[in-house]
Amino acid sequence: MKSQGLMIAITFVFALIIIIDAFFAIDFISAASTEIQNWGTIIASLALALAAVNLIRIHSRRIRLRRGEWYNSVALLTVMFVQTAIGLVNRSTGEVYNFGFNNIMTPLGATMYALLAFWIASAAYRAFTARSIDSAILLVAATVVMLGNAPIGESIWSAFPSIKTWIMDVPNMAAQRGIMIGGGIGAIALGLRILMGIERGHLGGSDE
Amino acid sequence: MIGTWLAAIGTLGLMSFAIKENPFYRFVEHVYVGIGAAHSVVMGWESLQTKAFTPIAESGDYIKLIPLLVGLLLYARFFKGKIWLSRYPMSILVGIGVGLTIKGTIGAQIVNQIRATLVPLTSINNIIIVLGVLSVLMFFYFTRKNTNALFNTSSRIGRYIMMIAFGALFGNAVMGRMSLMIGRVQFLLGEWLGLLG
Amino acid sequence: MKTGVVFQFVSLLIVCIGIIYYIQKARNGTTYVIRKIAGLEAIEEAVGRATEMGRLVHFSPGIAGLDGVTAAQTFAGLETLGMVAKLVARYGARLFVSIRVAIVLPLAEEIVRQAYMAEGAIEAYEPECVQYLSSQQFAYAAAVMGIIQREKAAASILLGGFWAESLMVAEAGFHAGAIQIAGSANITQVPFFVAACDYVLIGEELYAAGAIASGNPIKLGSIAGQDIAKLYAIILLVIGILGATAGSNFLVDLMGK
Amino acid sequence: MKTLQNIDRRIIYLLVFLALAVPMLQPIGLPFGINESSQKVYDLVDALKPGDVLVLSFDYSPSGQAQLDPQARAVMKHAYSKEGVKIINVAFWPSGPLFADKFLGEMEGTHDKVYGEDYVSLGYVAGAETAISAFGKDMHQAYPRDRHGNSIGDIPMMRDIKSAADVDLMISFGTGTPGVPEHVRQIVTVYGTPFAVCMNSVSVAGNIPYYNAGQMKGYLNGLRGAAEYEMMMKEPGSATASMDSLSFSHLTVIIFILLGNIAYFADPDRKKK
Repeated sequence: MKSQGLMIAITFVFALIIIIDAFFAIDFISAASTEIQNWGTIIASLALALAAVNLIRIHSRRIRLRRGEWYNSVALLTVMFVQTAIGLVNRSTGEVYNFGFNNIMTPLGATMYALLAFWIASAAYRAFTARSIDSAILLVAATVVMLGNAPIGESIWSAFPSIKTWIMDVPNMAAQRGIMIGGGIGAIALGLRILMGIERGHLGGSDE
Repeated sequence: MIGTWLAAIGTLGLMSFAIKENPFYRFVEHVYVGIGAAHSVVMGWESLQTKAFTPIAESGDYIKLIPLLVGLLLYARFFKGKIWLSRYPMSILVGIGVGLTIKGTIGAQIVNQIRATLVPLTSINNIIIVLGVLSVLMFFYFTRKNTNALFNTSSRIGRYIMMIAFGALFGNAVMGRMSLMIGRVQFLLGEWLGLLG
Repeated sequence: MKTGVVFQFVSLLIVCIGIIYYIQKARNGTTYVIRKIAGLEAIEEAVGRATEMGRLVHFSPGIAGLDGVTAAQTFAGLETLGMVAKLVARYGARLFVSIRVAIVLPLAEEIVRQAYMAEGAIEAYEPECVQYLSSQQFAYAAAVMGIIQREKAAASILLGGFWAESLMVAEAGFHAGAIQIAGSANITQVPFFVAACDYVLIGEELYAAGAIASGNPIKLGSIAGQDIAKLYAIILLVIGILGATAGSNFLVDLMGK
Repeated sequence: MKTLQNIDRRIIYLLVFLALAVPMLQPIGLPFGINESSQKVYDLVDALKPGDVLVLSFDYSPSGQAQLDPQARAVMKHAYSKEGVKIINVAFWPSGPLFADKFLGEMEGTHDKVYGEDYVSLGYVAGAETAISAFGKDMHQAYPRDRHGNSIGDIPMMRDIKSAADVDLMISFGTGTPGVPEHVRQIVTVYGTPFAVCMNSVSVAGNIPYYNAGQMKGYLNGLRGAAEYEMMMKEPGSATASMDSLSFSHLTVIIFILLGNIAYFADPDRKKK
């Protein structure tokens, strides 16, 4: 049963049911489409714990061998087990679980990407230069949009917000739509290559 | 109170990365990865209760046992020599994903976008929009000779229009990223130190 | 047939048949010419300059893995890595490939080794030139920045799936005075590349570059097929816009069917 | 000029921090207008009539919280003040339900909606685009239970709400994938459900074609959008309070770009291309 042909056939049938259901009103196909989409959500639910299992493998090995900063691995696994246990007993609606979510997960997640504010400023200063027509156009448009976004722009010149809106709704819209159509065609082509069994990254599979 | 302090220590721990990568940063980062993984497990479990256990136990919807069992095969990848088993649930997920992408994309991202571009060339804005969409499409037209003047000119225009779009993206990205830091500074100064009115 | 989706269905058929037809033709040996991609052509210049200066060529295939929708970007990056490594081997320059996803490491090593072998320079191949730095996004970025700065890299080639770390890595390369060639299908990161790099591959140009570098006929066939689908879109646009300008909305109505 | 380009990164970081923190401590209150796209979101919510069904989809994680929380807070407050409007809270991101719970907790006692009669929290279902599609097609099969374990068949308000075709307005609070494109592909295109988005700033430019084509009827742009919504509600909150910080941080970045370019073009050694 290792046959890749069978796997491609499964992929093909599931995709076909959904595509047919989109265009034709056939009762049993519609029912099948609803059913398999719900199957998909069940399999996806199970997949949510894959990362945790992976982390257990990597970090328990690191702790066993006392490799690198193994004490951080202890912290990682402890937090993971404790919060998971709380969640399974207390459910995600519980007060204890929400304490961890609101005071650890949320602030850390928020701070992780907040650092980008620093990095974008530093890159703006040290690297973003108008040394070609491309980058010159980009930086001018970016500056106008920034002045249209920040309230101080309106105080400097009341026209900045409307110029910003024009940039967003006319040239930006046109370019993004071109990219979107091209990207959409690319996505369909990728789907077809998968259905034809040419692209089999998901079947190639590898450890971890 | 304890919660705010925990959050503040964690926030400062991650922010210390800006000064220098350091052991405290790495510790906090590990804690974050741990709690994030726990959240996925808990929400996955609850999603499973809603979607599989309840229908099976309460409504006798035994057909849901199929995805449940096939889905468990995802974990075969952790057993040497059994990795191939985990490709069955993947084929199902990919099949559904491809089906949804293909049928959704053609309407939402292709036909409806083209349809919305069918405007009369009676205003400057319409002309720019039409020119923009066409020239960007031609920029991404790859199988052609380098000497094709129509394509070369139009793809240069396409490139410039894209640069304006990237400028817009850039400007909004600055706002987004500053907002993220504003959130943290508001927390530190307000909730933690109580300096904001 | 459901109402309101007839035109979508017909369009889907046209697009699919076009793509499948060209892939099959390519499989049977037809080759396609692809337009020049400036960033790809600049790689040779960049490697040459690095050789002259005796400094490092840095390459990153992005931070995406090998599964999911972003895998295609990693593969395109790795395909260009093959070309970069051959040039490096030919000129005798120094290469450093930084990796963020562990399973990409053996693939990248193999690609570089093969490239040295193909150029008959296997004795110059150093296994340490491909390194896994960290699985954490920002730790990876910090490590890459460190290497680019310490080694004063003369070229930095970033082709693959990049996210928020893009501007950190690009800033480091700019500051080291490197020629930078970057590309990603993640459109949100392209602006930062344009602002800080010398050559940028925009969106799908990355896939085209991968197809050119690898010469994979199926990839080239798929690109040719996608072009036909784009041509279909262009034709619809031209007809519909001319119609609308002349006061007729027949195509708008037809497309809603 | 060389020294200008070689200035230590940490000094730049410090300047950004000050540009954000000082205006918080010493607010000026620079005025700002309302973008048309934000006004449209407000008008859509405001136009909801008794009996109309509103779906609020929480599709973000902690990293997007700084922009999305104030938006969600303002929009929810507005929606829950609309008499007779039935509200369904769902989530396609695992953190979504916890954010929705938080706001519902904050609003307790400020509205007269009754759980099960006027609003319901369906919680999270995994599967991203698949889950969105399943929800649109048949809510009762996609969510056999609500977030509190009640069978969906026992919830009075859900009796007549089966699919996305029964929804009068859908609003997604979103920062990424799944997000706008997935909702447009699986809900808007299929059922024609009116759809508006509250999103993070980075996503705005790429999603504008959906707005132009009418697939997305209005949108809020990040923290600025949240501040505008607060102003339209005439209840300035944390987003409005942060607008000065937004102004000065933008000014800092613009000045940096200018200085950086001056240094670059004044540098005689810069590499020739």
